[in-house]
Amino acid sequence: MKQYTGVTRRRVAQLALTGSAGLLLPWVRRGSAAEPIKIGAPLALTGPLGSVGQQLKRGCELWIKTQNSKGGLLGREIKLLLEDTGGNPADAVRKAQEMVERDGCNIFTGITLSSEALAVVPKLDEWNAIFISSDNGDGRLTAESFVPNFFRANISAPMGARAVSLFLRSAEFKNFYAIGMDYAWGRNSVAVFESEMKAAKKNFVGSVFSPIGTKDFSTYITKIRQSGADACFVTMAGDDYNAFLSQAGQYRLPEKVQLLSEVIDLTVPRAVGDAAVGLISSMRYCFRFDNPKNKEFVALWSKEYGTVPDNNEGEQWQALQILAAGVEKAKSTETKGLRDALETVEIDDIKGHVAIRKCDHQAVQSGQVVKLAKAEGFDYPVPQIIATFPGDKTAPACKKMTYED
Amino acid sequence: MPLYAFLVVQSVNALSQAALLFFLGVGLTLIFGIMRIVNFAHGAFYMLGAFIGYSAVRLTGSFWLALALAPLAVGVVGALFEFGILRRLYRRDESAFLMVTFGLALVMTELIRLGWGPEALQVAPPPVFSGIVMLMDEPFPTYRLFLAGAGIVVALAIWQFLERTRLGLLIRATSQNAEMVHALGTDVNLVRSTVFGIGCGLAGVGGVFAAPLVTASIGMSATMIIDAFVIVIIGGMGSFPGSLLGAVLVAFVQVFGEYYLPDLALALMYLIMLAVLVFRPGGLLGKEA
Amino acid sequence: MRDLRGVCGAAVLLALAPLALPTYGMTLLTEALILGLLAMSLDLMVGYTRLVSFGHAAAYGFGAYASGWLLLHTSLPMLAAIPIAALLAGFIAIGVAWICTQASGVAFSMLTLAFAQLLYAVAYKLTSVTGGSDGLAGIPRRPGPLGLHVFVTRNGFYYLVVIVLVAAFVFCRALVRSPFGAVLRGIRENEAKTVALGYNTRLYKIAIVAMSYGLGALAGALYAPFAGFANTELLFWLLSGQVLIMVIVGGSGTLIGPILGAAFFLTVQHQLSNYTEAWALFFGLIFMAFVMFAPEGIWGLLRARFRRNSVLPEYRSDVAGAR
Amino acid sequence: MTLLALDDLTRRFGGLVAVDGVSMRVEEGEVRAIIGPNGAGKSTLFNLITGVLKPTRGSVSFAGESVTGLSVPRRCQRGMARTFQLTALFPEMSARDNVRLAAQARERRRWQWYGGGAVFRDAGGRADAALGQLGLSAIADRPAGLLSHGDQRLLEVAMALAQEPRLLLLDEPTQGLSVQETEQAVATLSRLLAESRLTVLLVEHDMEVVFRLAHRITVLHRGAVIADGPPDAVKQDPGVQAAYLGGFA
Repeated sequence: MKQYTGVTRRRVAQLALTGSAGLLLPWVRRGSAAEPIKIGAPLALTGPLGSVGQQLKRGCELWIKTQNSKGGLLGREIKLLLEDTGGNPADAVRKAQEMVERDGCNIFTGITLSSEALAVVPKLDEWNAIFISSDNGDGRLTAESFVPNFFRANISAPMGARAVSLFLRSAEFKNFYAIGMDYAWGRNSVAVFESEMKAAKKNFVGSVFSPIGTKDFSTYITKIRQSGADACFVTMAGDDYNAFLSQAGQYRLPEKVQLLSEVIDLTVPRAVGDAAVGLISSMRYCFRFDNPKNKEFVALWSKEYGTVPDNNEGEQWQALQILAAGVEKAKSTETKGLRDALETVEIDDIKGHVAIRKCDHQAVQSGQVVKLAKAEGFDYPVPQIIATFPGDKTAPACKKMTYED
Repeated sequence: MPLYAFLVVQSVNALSQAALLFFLGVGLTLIFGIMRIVNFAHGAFYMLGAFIGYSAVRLTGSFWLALALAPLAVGVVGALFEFGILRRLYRRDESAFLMVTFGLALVMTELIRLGWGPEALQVAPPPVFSGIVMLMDEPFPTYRLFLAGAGIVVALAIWQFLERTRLGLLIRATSQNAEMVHALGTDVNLVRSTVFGIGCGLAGVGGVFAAPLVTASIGMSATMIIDAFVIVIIGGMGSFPGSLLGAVLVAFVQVFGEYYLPDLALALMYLIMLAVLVFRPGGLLGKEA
Repeated sequence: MRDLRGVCGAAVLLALAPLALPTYGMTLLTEALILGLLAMSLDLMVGYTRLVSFGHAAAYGFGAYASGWLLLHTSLPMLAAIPIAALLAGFIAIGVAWICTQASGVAFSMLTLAFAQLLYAVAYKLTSVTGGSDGLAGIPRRPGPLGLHVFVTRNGFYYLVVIVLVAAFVFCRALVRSPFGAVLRGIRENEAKTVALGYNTRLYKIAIVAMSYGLGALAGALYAPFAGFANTELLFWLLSGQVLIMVIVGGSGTLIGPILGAAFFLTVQHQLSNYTEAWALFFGLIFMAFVMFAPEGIWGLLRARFRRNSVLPEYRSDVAGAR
Repeated sequence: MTLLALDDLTRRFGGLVAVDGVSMRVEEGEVRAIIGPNGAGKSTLFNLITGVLKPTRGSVSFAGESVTGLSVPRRCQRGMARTFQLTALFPEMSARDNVRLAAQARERRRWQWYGGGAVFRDAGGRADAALGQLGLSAIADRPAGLLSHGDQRLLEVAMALAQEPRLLLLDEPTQGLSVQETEQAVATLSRLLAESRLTVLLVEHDMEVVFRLAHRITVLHRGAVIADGPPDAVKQDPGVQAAYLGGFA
């Protein structure tokens, strides 16, 4: 029996594996300099909503760079703990927990998907950490899933739908249809919109839900056209939204039915081009806000990234501004003190006057409705603000997701 | 819209959707039929076709050039992968291919994300087919008619290629008995690389055609790979007419299923697949396993 | 007997871990052991019976949802909910296995994939039970019967996972070395011959698939109270692919291999994503390297190093008659 | 006592009639050979007897009971054991483990999913006995995949023996062996058959082997029995010569 000689490919395998094993660095404790303020950002940098995560990342990085150039907060430097969750709730919880336990971080922001937020929020008390949402729209985070350590700086999905419905009260559309992605956010938003239309005595003809990952929307476009509605509320995101809009454009649906949406960001018109022209939507942050703080912010952003700030980028900036106000008010970053301070924070920033509501930690802020149109200087349709509604009209009652009037 | 008009419109829709699914399925079934390889990266080649199509349209300004170049490029990438990696695994059992193509899918998705960025990219349909035509007095995009037509043309082309040409004959022979073909002096490895290249190229064609409908996006490969497997399983692993039948069946069930049974839409495909696998494990037109 | 010493040694090592590792290291280790149990359960099928399942996430997800639902909607303690969820899954898996084993080879894999995708679709639609796309959140670790609190804390739960994993390992080791296991090995190497010897191989396959799904669901049932939630991500086919990676990278057909594979997978994924956003790229490359250059996996490499001088017959498994 | 009885056994594949109304009886303790030119339906008949194929018409009865509808494993449990034309083994298992798994098939507690010490001891004992009978004890520990072609053929016979069959079905045991290996195999087989008084049904091409081993020969031609009787009677039968042997000297 010949002596078994190590096959060369085996040597190669062992080198590759020891190399990769080298990555399994022991859990070295990160050096703690003069106690910087750590802000944890477990973002979905990859996966289906990777583009949203990248936006939130840019928002955090620019804010921290600007803030540190102005001496940080309470004289302490701010440090961003960035991790990629791939949009998976299990990874989000694990990464956040690691930031709490390894880096002693007690402030989170930028968690990208609502499903990730809903998985992290119940853990905040155990971790004794605060989470300021800049992107999660799910109404339940400030309703039945509310926890004291959670704050929402961004406009919620119900508030977005509310702004659109307030706009529609004075608009000339008669019959409304709705289409949403068949999961929690899609269903909740369409429900809010439906109750709003009925409250406004408009004719709501029906709704349909498409499974996630639908590629051919011809059936749904046919249903919308057959419904006889003259306006259709669309609650979609990511690939599905792009596919729906480009196919609706090819069917010339927008010529017959005004498309309405509860939230929009610039990635959509960039992806579908002219098919987005004429779309009316509520927008959480629009670079067209004409107040001095926003103009300064847009200039700073364009210098840094060469484009105008998008919807989520503006929201992330505002969330961190609110955090800064809370920290300065509490004179510390300790959880209890910061929470109490944040509950009464009010700022005048890129979106005008914004105040945190004590009872459910929702940032009450103006709601704006935009319409996408061609504009010189942009090779894709950009939003024009066509209506603004004050915060108290768009915010739902405390810990509620629906509206009475 | 009267019922018969609705049925006609939806049938044409289903045909255009079947064309996309066919491009994906035929490539996969060609690869499995000839080389017994379950190509888990097939969705990634489909996505690569869409992204290369996007870049080609931007560079050359013409959808048609992109339609010619992208599949070629994807086919070359596929052939190189077969030559470099799969060739070493032929003496291993089938799970080795499954694993290595699963790894490739991860690698390709990341490379595309690094190359083209995380955002979805727009690919406009060719000008001549970006209008509408009145079908049953309802506007109907001409691009979908073109897609349905293209599907039929490509199906015929592949059928003729396999039946009439020497390479087609070689491919069919290799699928039946690779050793014998090798014994007859043909370089089977070359045939295998070509087949793998053609299979991936076909997926690339699917990608280029799909981009105007769904935009070129990172999420494409994950969803499409499951559809591809469903089609090939229903039609019969390795059976060319099977992939055609599978594509048409799945498309019609999806289009009409979503309309009449919206709640079941997500599960419909898998119920069919289960039914077929239980009663005819080899697939409707497949060789009995 | 040598193995038994190995098992005890490993158990002691794991028992001491809470003293050595920082808390987030413990969290990662706990999840690694849970995934190890899942990978080991799949190895019963892939490694010992050559039944390549594409749908093992179905077992994991079902177990998580079942135990999560029981903990949320009934007053059952955690120590009751977990075994019930696993047994329920194992029982249902008999039906699934009966259908899947009608086919073999790639068709079998596709059937398991179809079932997993069906369960994924059901989990999405049945919002009243599964909470739809957001799944079940806030799953409590309700203390055990007679006020047994010990397993509720972080380290307590870790010890529960260690106990369950070691018990499952001993069970599986006994199983694969039993007469039943010998028949499985026959099925793996040449099923037609095993039939010709007089074994009704279909019944054996149904039994091993049911046990494998049951143990997989046990891992899922542990995960729900560990993470506090259960959602459709646990049923997605990507997880089935990842578990298959853990088995192959760890070393299939060894029980220990997949456990190491799971730990390796989770740690590399966790660490890599700290350093680069393109962690999936390196991950794919590492995995392809394993498949091509180290088919026997981590455990195979380790064993080869221990027995450096021994004669390892390089037999080719495709010699006459096999397969 | 008749151990195996075939009555009007027929199997059609579409238009082709592979086995055409075969009726034959095999007595206990007899070594019966089935010969015939290529495509005479020998293998199909073999598969009909062992249950791999279901007949289009006719019946198979074993030890007085009809087994026509039974599956392969059930027929094995009743006492049939076979070898394959293309050697079928467990390549990565040792020769002893191969035979032990065959022996285990007869154990009542073959299902046992724990321990199994007793089951393995019994089966192991019978395995070693079978290996000894076939002269394979020396290579008992080597993986079956590494054995010579001749040893592999004999190993398959050992596995069939370990099943303690009432009827041993040998599908061309010397096929693919060199002259020298065939000689060695036939010597072992004839010694074995003489000692064990086993009932054997043998399919074989090689006339030397048939005439040295078989008590009685059935000749198949185009799926039908054209002659049946002791070796020398069959050798003289003009019909057989014309159809197959091309005239024996």
